[in-house]
Amino acid sequence: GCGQSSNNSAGSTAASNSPGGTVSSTPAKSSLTIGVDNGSPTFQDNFNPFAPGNRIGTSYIYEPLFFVNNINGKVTPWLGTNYTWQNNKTLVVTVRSGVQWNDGKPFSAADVAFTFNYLKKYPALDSQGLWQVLSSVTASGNKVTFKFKNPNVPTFYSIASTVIVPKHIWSTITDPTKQMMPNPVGTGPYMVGNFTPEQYTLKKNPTYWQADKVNVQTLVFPVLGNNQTAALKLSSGQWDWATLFLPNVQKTFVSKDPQYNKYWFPAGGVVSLALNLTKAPFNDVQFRQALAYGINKQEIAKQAEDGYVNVASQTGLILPGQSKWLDPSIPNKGVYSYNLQKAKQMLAQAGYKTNSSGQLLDKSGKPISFSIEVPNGWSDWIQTAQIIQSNLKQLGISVNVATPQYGAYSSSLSTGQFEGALMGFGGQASPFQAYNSLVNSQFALPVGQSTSQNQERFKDPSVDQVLANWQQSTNQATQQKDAYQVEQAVFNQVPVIALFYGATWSEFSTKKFTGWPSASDPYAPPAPYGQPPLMIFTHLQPRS
Amino acid sequence: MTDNVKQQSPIQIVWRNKKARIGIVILTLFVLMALFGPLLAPYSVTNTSFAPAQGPTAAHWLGTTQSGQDVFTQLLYGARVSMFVGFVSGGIVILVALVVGFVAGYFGGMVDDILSLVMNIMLVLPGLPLMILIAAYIPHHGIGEIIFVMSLTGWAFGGRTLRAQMLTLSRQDYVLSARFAGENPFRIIFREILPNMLSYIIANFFGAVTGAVLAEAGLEFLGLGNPSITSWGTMIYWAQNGDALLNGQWAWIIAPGLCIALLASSMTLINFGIDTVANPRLQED
Amino acid sequence: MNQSRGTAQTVATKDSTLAARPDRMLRLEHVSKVYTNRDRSTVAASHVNFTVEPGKIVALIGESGSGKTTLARLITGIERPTNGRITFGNWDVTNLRPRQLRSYRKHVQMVFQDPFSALNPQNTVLYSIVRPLRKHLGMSEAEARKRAMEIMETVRLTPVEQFVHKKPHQLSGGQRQRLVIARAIAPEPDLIVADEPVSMLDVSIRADVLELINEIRRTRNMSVIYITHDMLSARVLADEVLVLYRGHIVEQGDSEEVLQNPQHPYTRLLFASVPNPFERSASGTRKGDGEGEVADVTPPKIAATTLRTGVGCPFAPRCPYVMDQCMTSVPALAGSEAHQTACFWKE
Amino acid sequence: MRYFARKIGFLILTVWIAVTLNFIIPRLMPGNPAQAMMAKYAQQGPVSPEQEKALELMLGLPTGSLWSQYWKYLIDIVHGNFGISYSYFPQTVSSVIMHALPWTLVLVGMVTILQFVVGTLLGVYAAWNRGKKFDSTATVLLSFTSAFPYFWLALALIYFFGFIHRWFPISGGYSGNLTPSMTPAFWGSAIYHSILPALTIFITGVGGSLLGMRNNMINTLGEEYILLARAGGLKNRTIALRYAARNAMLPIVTNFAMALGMVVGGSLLMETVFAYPGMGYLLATAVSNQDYPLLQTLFLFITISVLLANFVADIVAGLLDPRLRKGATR
Amino acid sequence: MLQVKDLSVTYRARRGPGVAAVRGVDFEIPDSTFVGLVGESGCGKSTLGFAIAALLDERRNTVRGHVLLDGVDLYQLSPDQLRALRWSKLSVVLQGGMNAFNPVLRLKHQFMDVMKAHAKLSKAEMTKRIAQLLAAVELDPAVMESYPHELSGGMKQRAAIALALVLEPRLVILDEPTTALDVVVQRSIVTMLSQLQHRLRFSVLFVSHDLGLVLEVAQRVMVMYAGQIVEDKPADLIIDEAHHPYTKALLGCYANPRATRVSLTGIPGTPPDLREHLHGCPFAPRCTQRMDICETEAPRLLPLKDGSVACHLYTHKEVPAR
Ligand SMILES: Nc1ncnc2c1ncn2[C@@H]1O[C@H](COP(=O)(O)OP(=O)(O)OP(=O)(O)O)[C@@H](O)[C@H]1O
Ligand SMILES: Nc1ncnc2c1ncn2[C@@H]1O[C@H](COP(=O)(O)OP(=O)(O)OP(=O)(O)O)[C@@H](O)[C@H]1O
Ligand SMILES: [Mg+2]
Ligand SMILES: [Mg+2]
Repeated sequence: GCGQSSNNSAGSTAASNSPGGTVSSTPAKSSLTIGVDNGSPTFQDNFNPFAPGNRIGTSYIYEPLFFVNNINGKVTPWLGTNYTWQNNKTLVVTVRSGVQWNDGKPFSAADVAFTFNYLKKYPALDSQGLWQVLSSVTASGNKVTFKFKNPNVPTFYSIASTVIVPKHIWSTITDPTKQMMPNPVGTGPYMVGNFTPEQYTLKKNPTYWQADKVNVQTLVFPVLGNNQTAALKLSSGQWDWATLFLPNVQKTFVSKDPQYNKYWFPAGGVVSLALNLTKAPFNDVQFRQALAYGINKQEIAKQAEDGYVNVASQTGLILPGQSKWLDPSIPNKGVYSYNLQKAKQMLAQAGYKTNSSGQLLDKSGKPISFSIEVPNGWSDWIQTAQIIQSNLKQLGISVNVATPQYGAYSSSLSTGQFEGALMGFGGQASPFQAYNSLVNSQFALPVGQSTSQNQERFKDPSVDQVLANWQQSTNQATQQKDAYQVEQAVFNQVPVIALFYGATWSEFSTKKFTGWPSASDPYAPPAPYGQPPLMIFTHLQPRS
Repeated sequence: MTDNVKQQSPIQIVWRNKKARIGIVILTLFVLMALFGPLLAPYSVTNTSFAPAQGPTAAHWLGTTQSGQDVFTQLLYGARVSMFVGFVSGGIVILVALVVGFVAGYFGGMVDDILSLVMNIMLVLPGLPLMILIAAYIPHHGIGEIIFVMSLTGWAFGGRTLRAQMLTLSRQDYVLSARFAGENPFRIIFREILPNMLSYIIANFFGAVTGAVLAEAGLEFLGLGNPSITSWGTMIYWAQNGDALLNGQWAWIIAPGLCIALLASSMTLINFGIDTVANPRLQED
Repeated sequence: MNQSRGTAQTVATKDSTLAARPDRMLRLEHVSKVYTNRDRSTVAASHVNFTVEPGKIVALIGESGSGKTTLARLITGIERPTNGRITFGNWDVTNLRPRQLRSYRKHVQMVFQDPFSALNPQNTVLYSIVRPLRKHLGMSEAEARKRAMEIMETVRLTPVEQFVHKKPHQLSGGQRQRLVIARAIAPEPDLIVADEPVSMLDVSIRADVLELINEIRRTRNMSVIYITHDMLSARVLADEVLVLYRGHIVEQGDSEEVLQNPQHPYTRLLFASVPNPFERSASGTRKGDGEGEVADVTPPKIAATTLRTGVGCPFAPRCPYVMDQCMTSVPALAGSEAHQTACFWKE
Repeated sequence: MRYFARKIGFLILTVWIAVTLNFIIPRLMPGNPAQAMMAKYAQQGPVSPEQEKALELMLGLPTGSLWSQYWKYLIDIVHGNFGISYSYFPQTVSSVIMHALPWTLVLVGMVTILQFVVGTLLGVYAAWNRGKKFDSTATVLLSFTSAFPYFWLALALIYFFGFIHRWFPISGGYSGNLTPSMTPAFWGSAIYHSILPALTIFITGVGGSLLGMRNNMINTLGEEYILLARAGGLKNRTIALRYAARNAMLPIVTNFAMALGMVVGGSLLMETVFAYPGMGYLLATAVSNQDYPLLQTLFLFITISVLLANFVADIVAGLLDPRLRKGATR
Repeated sequence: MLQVKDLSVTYRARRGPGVAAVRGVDFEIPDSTFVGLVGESGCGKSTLGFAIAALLDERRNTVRGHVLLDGVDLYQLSPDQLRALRWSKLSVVLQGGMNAFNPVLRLKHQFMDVMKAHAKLSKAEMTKRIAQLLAAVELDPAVMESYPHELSGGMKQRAAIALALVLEPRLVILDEPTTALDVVVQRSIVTMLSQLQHRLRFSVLFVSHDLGLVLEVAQRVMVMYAGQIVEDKPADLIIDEAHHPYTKALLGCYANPRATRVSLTGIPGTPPDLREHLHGCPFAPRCTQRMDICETEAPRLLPLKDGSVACHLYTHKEVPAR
């Protein structure tokens, strides 16, 4: 018998409402309606943490060893209470005691070791590629020991965020990706309540290890619908928490209930223009720098992103969250401010001429033109590309905006068969991860071979060297020094042209609960997906 | 024995039809809009410097887009692309339909059987889903690709009617007479048969254009078109991506849709008139 | 199988001044045509033999479906016979390639039954006549125009200037049929096949058109195959008559001979069916009241269509004089040269 | 019998062609459709060759020669095995479709029939009262509404009746807190949610039915047997319905194919706007999710539904028109 | 029984003059009489037939004058009265094309529809009556179960005649019932029709362009030219005593098969355009006996000893003015 009470609460919502039913704008006091799970387009009853296409609610049920705040890199003990590097190839994590799985069975270090070894057994589950680095994971007592093939300190973040599954359930599952999991067993604050393809609820786990901190009894996840209707629903106050791009959020959301309706859109990654560095003239640093000056990032941030985001630092760091990593010697926090004149000058200096009709010519005398690929339907990116198109026209470069389906976009990027493309990177807890995947030449495979990282195919042995150093070091100061060097390289050599910080969209209502993360208290990104909710739900307090 | 009813020219017959007259007037307006839109437009279509997401004002009759473009200007420019796509696809559709219809209708036999089968199959394959399927796989979505998809999925209907018409006409004694006069097949088709099915061709052309205009809008709306061109379809796409309704910018959405509807229905109305050429029973009293 | 019915018959000429010119002689030898549809086949012509001499008018008479049009289409090369041979002078009509067919048609033209559908509504009178002149006689446009106007005079589309730019819908039925004829005679053919050229016209115009055909034949010395179901007009126009029944020639000969003295029961039936206004003034009574000659012949019954072809006389199921012999073998044409009948029954 | 045999033959042939198209189109296009899915996973971290293999196995990517793939594909389809949906992984495509199918079938089916019946009756009425006020108003007005882009009308309806006035829900097929079941509450909710979608199809579709019927009816009214029926002193109603309308219907029933193709396309756009849990919305999301197996199978299902509807229409036409039954005129 | 008084029909045109297809026609048809109506194509025969049957679409044409059936003017009746009167008193048979019957109903049902519209009969009674009628037109009664397309043209025309007789009307109007048929079939149908008429004693208005055919079957012949009746005579007398030059000219278009070979003569010229107002005698331009008065004054239909004629030749010579 599961969750009769929460079913009722959801049920009463419907009964008390207008005949439409979906208009569940005023759910019971202790519940929150969250507009985040989109379905495809309806829900399937799967809370398997390893399966693609599982429910967003899955991450409210399974927990990681540590909570890593990607905004500032702060690590909070979760199922693990503490970790130590015995040397740069051995990590020991102490596991929390007194935690129960929500089926009543006790949680232990054995579950942790089982989880990691399970990923080894089923490589399809190892989406972070942990076992390319790890050599063994063993449990003894309340400690779990991770041994590495090579020193790779930043892998800690991947280990920290891996969710732990119960051995007593999963040891019998032999095809984990295909396992439907309607009643998942996890350690997290919530368990599955009521489920229909259009809406499901999560109810509070009464035996949760920090149950006293969790005040929201029920979570309701209605199907999002398309962007259009989702925005209308959010605007009309049907949801308490959502993650949508809303134009003119002040007017369309906040003003509908100014006392309670809040939003916070912190930066979550860098959106950049990637140019294929294996091709001329993109392989010319000066050309790239000129372009960086010639693109009006300010206008993009304002027009394409409604001014919700900031222009990105060319260092690739996400500021201000990662400002402690920023090399103070880099001017203007690493932003190439828009300067058409300077761009033209630089191009001329580098030997690019224009013809009589104002077209910029490459070294062989052909007019320069290239296309920028943007995934179909990513409308803000398409707009970004359109602005770049008109910016570069000023330089005499003709740009064609191509909008292939995501698959085609992604495959031309990974095989290096593109000219220009918009690309996101970064947003992880440690800048190392961002830099490694952006510029490590190990990933810069020849054109035609598929790679998921360094798709612009940047190669610089000195940068590789620094990255290797950084990877091996457990020392904060060394890491800082290495970071400065990489920053300088990325800033000067412009492997990709950073445009703006992709935002984490988050709108919420403080009508029923307060204590949401904010710019002044960024204890977690405000996202209702991934691991932040675990943190957020221990902070929310009922409004008195 | 004299055929006492004085014949009117087809154009007169069409024009005499009240509905067709309304349609012709509307269509003419749109053609003028497409031709001279850029001259009439108050602003440049690439100008993105206006205050974004505004409702209709004196300066911006239909408001501005979320990225600060003038909606009215876009509407005028959009007429070009929408009508270009519509008319070119319509033209290609009719061309293909004519060729296939002619080949099938004129040669008959096995050729006809096979082509008819292909047409019948194309007819039952649902158009828009097929377009989506193809568009989903095509890597690039220029105007050319859209026109290609539209033509590929649209020719069968015209092909079938034109084939039937061709079949009827090529069985007419005057075609046989032309053969006795020593005319070659080419001339028979173009000089003897084609002029007599002109009204069918035009009606089918308008039908195909209507279909293409609507289908283009549908594809663009689904984001399967080319959002960087300005057509009425992309306007609605951007309007809905820019949450126009949420911002109360109803004009941004209503205007292009209304234009599509008016353009499409103008052609439907004209076809009322054209139908009466081929079928006098449909003539108004 | 059907044994030979003798070789091609040359219908006797009455007018010896028109000597036979073999290079313009149409000859059909054992011509058969079977149409095969999905589920049944129709014998539209069966072992048809005849010749048409230059300058002669030969009438093909028969009720609907007897195969008249089929023969016309075979002779003009629109279709090919299933069996047999058609020759016109040196042409082997049965094996013409498209290019040859086009030049064949300089010599053999057709006049269609329905002058309304045989003229393209878009084309002017002049254009219709100019085209065959240009294509078949290779005339220049100017020559062709001049010639076309002369031809219009011949067919009495006069005054010519008034007609040249008219389109078919501006012409009366009779005028249209004249135009169709003008078109057909333009390339100066040797043979015209006229498939019921007047059946769609009012009686008041028919005589004129028939007279025109006759006149042209006389002045241009063409042969004409005149197809009709109307015996009286055949009698007016034709020198020779062939009576067709279900693809078979059942009676043939000199037109006066055959029509004054029909031998075959089918010819008699046809003859009796012709409305005859003069009949009543003679007898003074309405036909329907009494027996009359019509009662001699049974009207066609539906059963007739189910007859299996090839066995027995095709007319047997409807024949009032049917004998056992008729059911088992096909009668051959026999009689004098001027009048032959394919029937076992003799009066 | 021959008539039906040929229809069935055509049905099978067309299904085969649709199936084959589904097989060919993805293979003609650049890139492996499954790459899209792999690339998506790969975003989260480097993909080792083993992982790629695992993913391929997981997604069931095709292997072997083209012919053997085609064979396997055909055999799979005969067994109703359409593969696994990427976006609903690990659910099979067929089970996903089975959830969506009823919604479209019921909504679109009902409204199409309703629209067809109403439009046809109005067409009969307009033709019978040809040239009168109703006729001229209705034809012009409805040729205008039938030119509305479906999605545009849907957006307008949502805006005015869902957002401004809040009379109707703006998305979904039923209230999320109700479990799909045969209860009155659920049905009530489902009907309530279907009103705006239904209105969209109805408004844009009814014009076509009216105009088509009106034209045919006018033609039929000119036939001799109508004159004879009038001379026979039959009642106007009998003449209009039993003599004229019934015959005027015949070409419409036969042309159902085209009409249905349009409705399917239209309902697809409509569903997308209303986030209605049917086949159309599923198809649109399958496109954006790059869920090619689902996309293809949806196309196949839609084609087969259209074909079946056509088949039924043909049979109905055969029943209505004795000339077709014998295969005499065709 | 049927009286047509000064009947005129004009097909209205949207612009310009309409087609005055019937121009002031007067005649009577007594009981049990077989009347033929002949004339060239387009002279208004069908229009006259339809006007008598009150079948013309009133929205598209103007009908003036009176059609009295047993003293009741059809054009004064309400639609319901007219409907009741239809078929029970007056029925029509149209050209024997594909279209005279509803293609999707069995013949039986089409017969029954008509019967039901006028009388309450049981199914069995109706079936019996249909069978009788089909037998009367020399068709197998089983034919009633067929659909129209299963019948040949001749069979269909017989069935149409049977349908016309189903309510035992006083008058049957046949508009070119045999034109689409072959001579042999035409003959047998006409024969059958005339026998039926004789037996059942209804009146017939037989419209045809074939004077030869009409003369054979009709008791009385009306010759129509340019919307007017120019001669009306017992059939027996026409050949020998035709008065109107047009009638004579028409007769000249027929050859006598029994007589020796003759050449035929057509009638030169074409009928007038019915859209125009006609001055004088419409036949004048084609008439070989034209007089001056013919150009200016329209002749009226005047009674002769047997029948009547509209020609100045007689107005001025033989027939004394009244
Ligand atoms: N293309 C065809 N396919 C099948 N059967 C045909 C075809 N053309 C003619 N027939 C059949 O051949 C027979 C002879 O037809 P044909 O047209 O030659 O007759 P006809 O004497 O010209 O008749 P009518 O007087 O009606 O014109 C008919 O039974 C007809 O149905
Ligand atoms: N619906 C109509 N509208 C206008 N004019 C018409 C219409 N029907 C017939 N007419 C004209 O009226 C005149 C008489 O036509 P009607 O059909 O009565 O002639 P008809 O004597 O029956 O000829 P046919 O022998 O060809 O059937 C013709 O000139 C014809 O063009
Ligand atoms: Mg014929
Ligand atoms: Mg008539």
